[in-house]
Amino acid sequence: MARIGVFVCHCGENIGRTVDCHAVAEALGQVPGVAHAVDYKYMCSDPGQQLIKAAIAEKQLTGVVVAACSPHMHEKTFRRAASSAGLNPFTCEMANVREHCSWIHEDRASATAKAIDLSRMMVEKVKRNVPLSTIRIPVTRRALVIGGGIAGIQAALDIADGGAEVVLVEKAPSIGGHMSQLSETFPTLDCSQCILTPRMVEVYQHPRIRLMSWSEVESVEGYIGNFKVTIRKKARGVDEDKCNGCGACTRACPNKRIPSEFDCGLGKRPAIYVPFPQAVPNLPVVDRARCTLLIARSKGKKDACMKCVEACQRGAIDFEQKDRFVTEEVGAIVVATGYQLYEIGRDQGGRKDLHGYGEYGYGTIPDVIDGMQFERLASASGPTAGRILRPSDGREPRTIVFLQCVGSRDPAKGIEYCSKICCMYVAKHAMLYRHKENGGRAVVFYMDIRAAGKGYDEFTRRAIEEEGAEYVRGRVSRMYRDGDVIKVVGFDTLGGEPFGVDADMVVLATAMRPQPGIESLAQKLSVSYDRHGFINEAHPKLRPVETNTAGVFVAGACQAPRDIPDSVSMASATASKVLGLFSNEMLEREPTVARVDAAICAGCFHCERVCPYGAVTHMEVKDRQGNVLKVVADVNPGVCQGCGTCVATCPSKSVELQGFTDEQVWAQIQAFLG
Amino acid sequence: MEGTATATGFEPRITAFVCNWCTYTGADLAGTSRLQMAANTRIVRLPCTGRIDPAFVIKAFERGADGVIVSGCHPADCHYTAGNYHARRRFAVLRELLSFMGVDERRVTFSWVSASEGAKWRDVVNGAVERVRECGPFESYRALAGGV
Amino acid sequence: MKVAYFPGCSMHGTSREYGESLHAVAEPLGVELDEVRDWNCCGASSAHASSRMLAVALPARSLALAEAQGHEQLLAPCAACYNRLAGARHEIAEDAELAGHVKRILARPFENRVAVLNAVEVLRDLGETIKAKATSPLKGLKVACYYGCLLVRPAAVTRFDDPEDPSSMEAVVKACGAEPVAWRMRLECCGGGFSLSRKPSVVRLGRAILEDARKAGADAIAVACPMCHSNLDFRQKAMARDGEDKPPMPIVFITQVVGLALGIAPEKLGMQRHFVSTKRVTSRGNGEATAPAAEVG
Amino acid sequence: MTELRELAKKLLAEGAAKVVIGWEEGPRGVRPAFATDAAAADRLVFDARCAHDLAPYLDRRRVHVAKLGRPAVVVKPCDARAVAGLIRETQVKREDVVLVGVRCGGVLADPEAGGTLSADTIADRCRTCDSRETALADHVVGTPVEPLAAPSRRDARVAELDAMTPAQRWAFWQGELARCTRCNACRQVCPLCYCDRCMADKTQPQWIESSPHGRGNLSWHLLRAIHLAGRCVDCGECERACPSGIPLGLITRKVASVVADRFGHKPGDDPAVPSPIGTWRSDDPQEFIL
Amino acid sequence: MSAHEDAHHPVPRTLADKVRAATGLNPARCYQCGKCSAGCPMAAETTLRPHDVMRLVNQDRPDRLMDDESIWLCLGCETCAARCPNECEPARVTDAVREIVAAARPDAAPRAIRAFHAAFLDQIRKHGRLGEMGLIMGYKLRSGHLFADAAAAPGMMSRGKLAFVADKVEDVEDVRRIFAGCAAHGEEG
Repeated sequence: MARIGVFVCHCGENIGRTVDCHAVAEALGQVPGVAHAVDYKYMCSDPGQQLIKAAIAEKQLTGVVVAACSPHMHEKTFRRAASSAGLNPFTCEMANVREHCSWIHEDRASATAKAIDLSRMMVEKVKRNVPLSTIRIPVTRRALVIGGGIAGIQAALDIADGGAEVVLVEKAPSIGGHMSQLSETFPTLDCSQCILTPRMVEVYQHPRIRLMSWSEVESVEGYIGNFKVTIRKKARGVDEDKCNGCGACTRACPNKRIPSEFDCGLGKRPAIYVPFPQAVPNLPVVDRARCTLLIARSKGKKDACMKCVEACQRGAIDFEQKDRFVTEEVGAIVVATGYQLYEIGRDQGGRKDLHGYGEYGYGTIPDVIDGMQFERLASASGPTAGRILRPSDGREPRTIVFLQCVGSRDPAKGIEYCSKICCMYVAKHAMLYRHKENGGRAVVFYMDIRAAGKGYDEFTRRAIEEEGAEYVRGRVSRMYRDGDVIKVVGFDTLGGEPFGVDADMVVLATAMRPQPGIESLAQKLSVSYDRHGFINEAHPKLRPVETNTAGVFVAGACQAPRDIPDSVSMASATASKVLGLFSNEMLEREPTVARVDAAICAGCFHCERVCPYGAVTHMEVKDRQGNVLKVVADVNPGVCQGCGTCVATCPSKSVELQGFTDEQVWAQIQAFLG
Repeated sequence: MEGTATATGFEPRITAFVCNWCTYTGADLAGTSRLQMAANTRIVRLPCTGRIDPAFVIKAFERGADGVIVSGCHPADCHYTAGNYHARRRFAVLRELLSFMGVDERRVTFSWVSASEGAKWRDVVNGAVERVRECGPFESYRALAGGV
Repeated sequence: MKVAYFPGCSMHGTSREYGESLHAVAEPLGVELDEVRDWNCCGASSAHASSRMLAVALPARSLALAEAQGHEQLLAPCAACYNRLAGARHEIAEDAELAGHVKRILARPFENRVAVLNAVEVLRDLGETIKAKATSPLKGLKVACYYGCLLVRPAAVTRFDDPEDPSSMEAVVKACGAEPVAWRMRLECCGGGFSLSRKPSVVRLGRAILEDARKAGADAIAVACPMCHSNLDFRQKAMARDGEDKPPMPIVFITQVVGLALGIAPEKLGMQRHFVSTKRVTSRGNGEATAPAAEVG
Repeated sequence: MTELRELAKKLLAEGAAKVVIGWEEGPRGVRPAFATDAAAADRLVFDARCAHDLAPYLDRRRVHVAKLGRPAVVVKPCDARAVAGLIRETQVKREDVVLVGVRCGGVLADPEAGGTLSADTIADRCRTCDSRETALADHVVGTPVEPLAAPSRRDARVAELDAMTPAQRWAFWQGELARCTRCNACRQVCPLCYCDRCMADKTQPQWIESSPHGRGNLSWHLLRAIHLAGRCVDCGECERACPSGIPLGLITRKVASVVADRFGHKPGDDPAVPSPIGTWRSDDPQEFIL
Repeated sequence: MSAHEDAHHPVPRTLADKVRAATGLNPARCYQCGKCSAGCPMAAETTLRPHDVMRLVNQDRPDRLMDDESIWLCLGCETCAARCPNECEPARVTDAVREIVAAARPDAAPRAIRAFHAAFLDQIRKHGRLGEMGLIMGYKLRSGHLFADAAAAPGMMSRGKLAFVADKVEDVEDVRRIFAGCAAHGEEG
């Protein structure tokens, strides 16, 4: 026979003012199975909790109902109290008579009646609660970091330095990400590669980091502490063990006219190439779509060119190489896949809601470039060795116009958010140009200057006050080519006049978007993403680097537009989360999980189809001889998050959700309605 | 409070099945915002609308409810990513089926109420109470118990 | 294809040649034009400046009539009519409350079912047919395709082409064997709405368009809007700067360009009705301009 | 008929199947037959009286059939949809069964009465059926048939009910369901009711009261319809089996139309197409949700 | 009705409210970037540019909009709408402002433009269609520009471009009913 204790809280006046708490306690005292019912001023206070603990001991209670505030407020508090008095914590429940009753009703009689109902419903539920124990699952102390940009590099190094092994997967031939393409960085104007390259080398040499470049995550199974990740190692065309990175093959390749991805199309590269001189690993990759030999082979023709093979003294070139799959077991995953730029005037990767800017002539006017292209022009290692020259004729531009918010803050073209970094990098570009081209004119069209950050506002002010950048507040309506110049048709909203500039070059500060393919990766990881494709954090303030899937963390610009300091901070935060997770032998989880009754399961697997987490597996039921009698569903408690969709879907009701069983729900319905 | 027509008027009895993350929290917010609403509902908290079985709704009517509310997270907001999408299909069918069998559509209210929509929860509750009031007590369902 | 045909007021007046040339090319291209019976003025440049409801209800009446005639598509060759009809259709579709008011005011059945087409998109989609039937390809003729404002804007309403970098008219010109030139003023407004009431504005705006077309080496400007046409054609002399002696720039309807390519006699296309001589254009086709092109009045 | 028998004999002779499940003449019209040898195969028939859906005999829980060995089953297009459902729901493996499709022009509303198929005698569900043979089968026999054009009385009845007030519909259904004796024949013949233990037999909690009275009867028929939403293949067996003559087809038909209208789904014979309840689209209609 | 509900269903009081009620557009979306004004073909001639109009709508300054002819100089070319990054559609907002302003002060528009619109609408009201000859004559009478372009008329006629007899809708009463219906609606709204 159940012996339930009911504890009605006045919450000072908060409940007591509208609900007759004493009457509630008295009414509940009459409910069969209730062994003890009292009301008290503040149940969550120490004396209040003592009251509960003492009653559990004295009255040998089997369950506790606290009629007080929302369980979101104090369920943990009271369960802990019940637990310390020797009761299973999951036999303690709360009836919400504050938020759901006293605060929203004025009539004392009906509020009291409702409070009695709510408490009775909880009593009936608790009568059917069973002791549950927290779920304990083992942890593999090894982390996967997806993405080898600055965020991924930082996360990998911090985790590895903390003593855990790391697998770092990068889809490009080299790690380094966008940061390796930058010239200088704001607000200090230190050289990007000078601060990044040592970290890249550190990754390469770290004994606990396994670097897999030119690789992508193929599939992810498992759950926190126990992920099994399959990684596709794309065919490089080069044997990693034999190659010593001498570069003979890239020099030998006759097809050197391919637009370089690293130089944003402003420079050229061969068909077998290392993306940039400081690449890590320093291994070339064969561009299979452009290699003369492979094109000939794909058309069934004989081998047309063997120059690289002939040049390689170690026999490392291997055209027969196929994609390989490796499986890694890890306990935590850090997503750090970074960003791409809004493709101004071009197809937006199949996104029909993004339209591009025909009015700016990008793609038709060669001297209209985007911010990353400017970085390459300004970079000492870039195609112009750091000289800012027009792509069209190689001339030094005397006037450069910079447009902020291209793609950003523009719902009409599809992206309404602020990309956060453009104000800063445009100021930097204007400064770099003014440094390099003495007397050149740098005109910046802006809407607002958003320079919140340490030393940021000072930086943009310096661009204006000391470096002579002309800031014009207004957007540009259109641009067109007129002979040698680009006519920029703008408006100075502060001066109240149309403002036109004849520019030699225009740099568009285009928006930041998540990497293409982020949706499919997010689906593999079961993490949610917003409509732009940015990975959703578990809580925007309090859990900024966790995702809604336990054990998967997020760092850098794949979560929202981020600059380098933000990305690095997030990366270190994920490392601390990962190391915190790894500090446990076993993980503990709330036992709100689904359980299948194998005896009645009909094996229709509707549950498997609806489970958002892939927690349902197939289990064979065998007789003593080992013959398979039937195949039934089984829920992996480590993966199950307890939504209960399977339970409602199961036609034969052979799945139950612990803590929210059919019987408990039924009892609550009946307790209210009779 | 009895769900029958009395001299003081008919006070409907309404069972609300709500998800823990959005609507329950939204209802909490209605409380913290002190938004006054009708006292006719009793909430049954479940983790997710995906957990809400059509049988719950039917059982509530069987036991004498005059109306039912089912409420959860807005599309794309589900804490469990897709429970509300599954629920939406399930309840689309249930609603039309109940109506076909003669249950007035006004007795069943479905809503998406997010954790920040305390005022919407108030409106949902008051609206449901009003609609059920128009329908009157669900005597015909209660009468089914007959000789049981 | 058979479509409802909404001529619009100017087809019977200032832009007779647009209507004439449209009819002349429709038949060989296999387009049957079924005039909307008892159509009314779309309200064009004035209704929307006075009353939103009127600006929507006037075109809606004609849409309702086309619907009653059993049509699913309606061709409005005049860019202004097209803009108003398509705009009304869009607003009614997007705003249920407005739709209710409009239906009440119309007091006739109206489901807003008819799609509104402009002449350029219809011709673009007939590009292959034009190419196949072009007996007098306009080889070497350099045409500046002028879209103006009403044809491609606003994007949510028009949708048939990229609003900032359209290519439909160029495609038609290419199909005719002529050569579209690259120029920058093709989307700028000519001020046609103020042709009567504010001449200095019109002169300023039109002049920029003519000058840019000349600079791009165009032999003619092709248009699909009677307002643009009468503005750039009729006001062209006024647009010339004092003492300036530039060759006149023929302003031709896109349907006239197609007609010439199909070998239709220029007078059947109304080429003699222009204020600016069209000789530079007609001399490219097989036919010679028969009517003397009068000087600008 | 000869074609069917010859095929059955061939399947048995070659060992492709150990039993051919089909129909044979019985004392009251045709009945299900389980032919394990040539002689029995020669007794197989197919005509418009063969209304029985034989798919339920593929259920491993029907031990007396299962023990006969690898089955071949004769299926009309509706029966094939049922088999597809069983495959979709992992009750049957496609490779474990030989499917013999018969070209079907519809079956009689009253197969026991016999007679020829006409616009008057055709079963109502066959009036709206648009499949004449199934793509799922290994073998298809019979000659191509033209469908009989006849308006569906059932659809007309659903429309009549839809036009009523809720109170009128309530009264109608209470009148019908009052006759339900909870004999479970509807459940027994349903090819997609195969659970080891039906929800209706669960006691803790008892979602569906088991004795025949209005409240439990309504719950049973509501939940049965919910469980079959998007899965019901419209084989019509529940209504045909009901000894009380309750028009269960109206309920399944209504739910099927809801599923078709809202989710664009019609149960078909392709097991790879998932059933609509258990999948979703982010833009599913939700006009009923506040 | 509580104050809270007031906020959701405001009675249009401010100019921005009225514009919103009439067009469904929310003028507050304008963040004053000036892209509309940069592209506006009439910006060279107006004192108030599209973004100024948006600003004054949001500032609830009908007086300043009324005291200036700028809003009447909008050509309705929609360049502003096409380029507006925040979907404000200044041209449609301007249309709505004209309607509001004209209702409050019928003589607010410059005479020539008023004359043109009046002549235009008058033609439609009379005939259901636009007789261009009638339009020109009506415009000249209303505007006082009696002899402007007079030289063009013979040229127009010789080219068959001016129809003296206006084309007419048969059921012209139906068109007049629409005018009446819209006017009545305007008064209700």
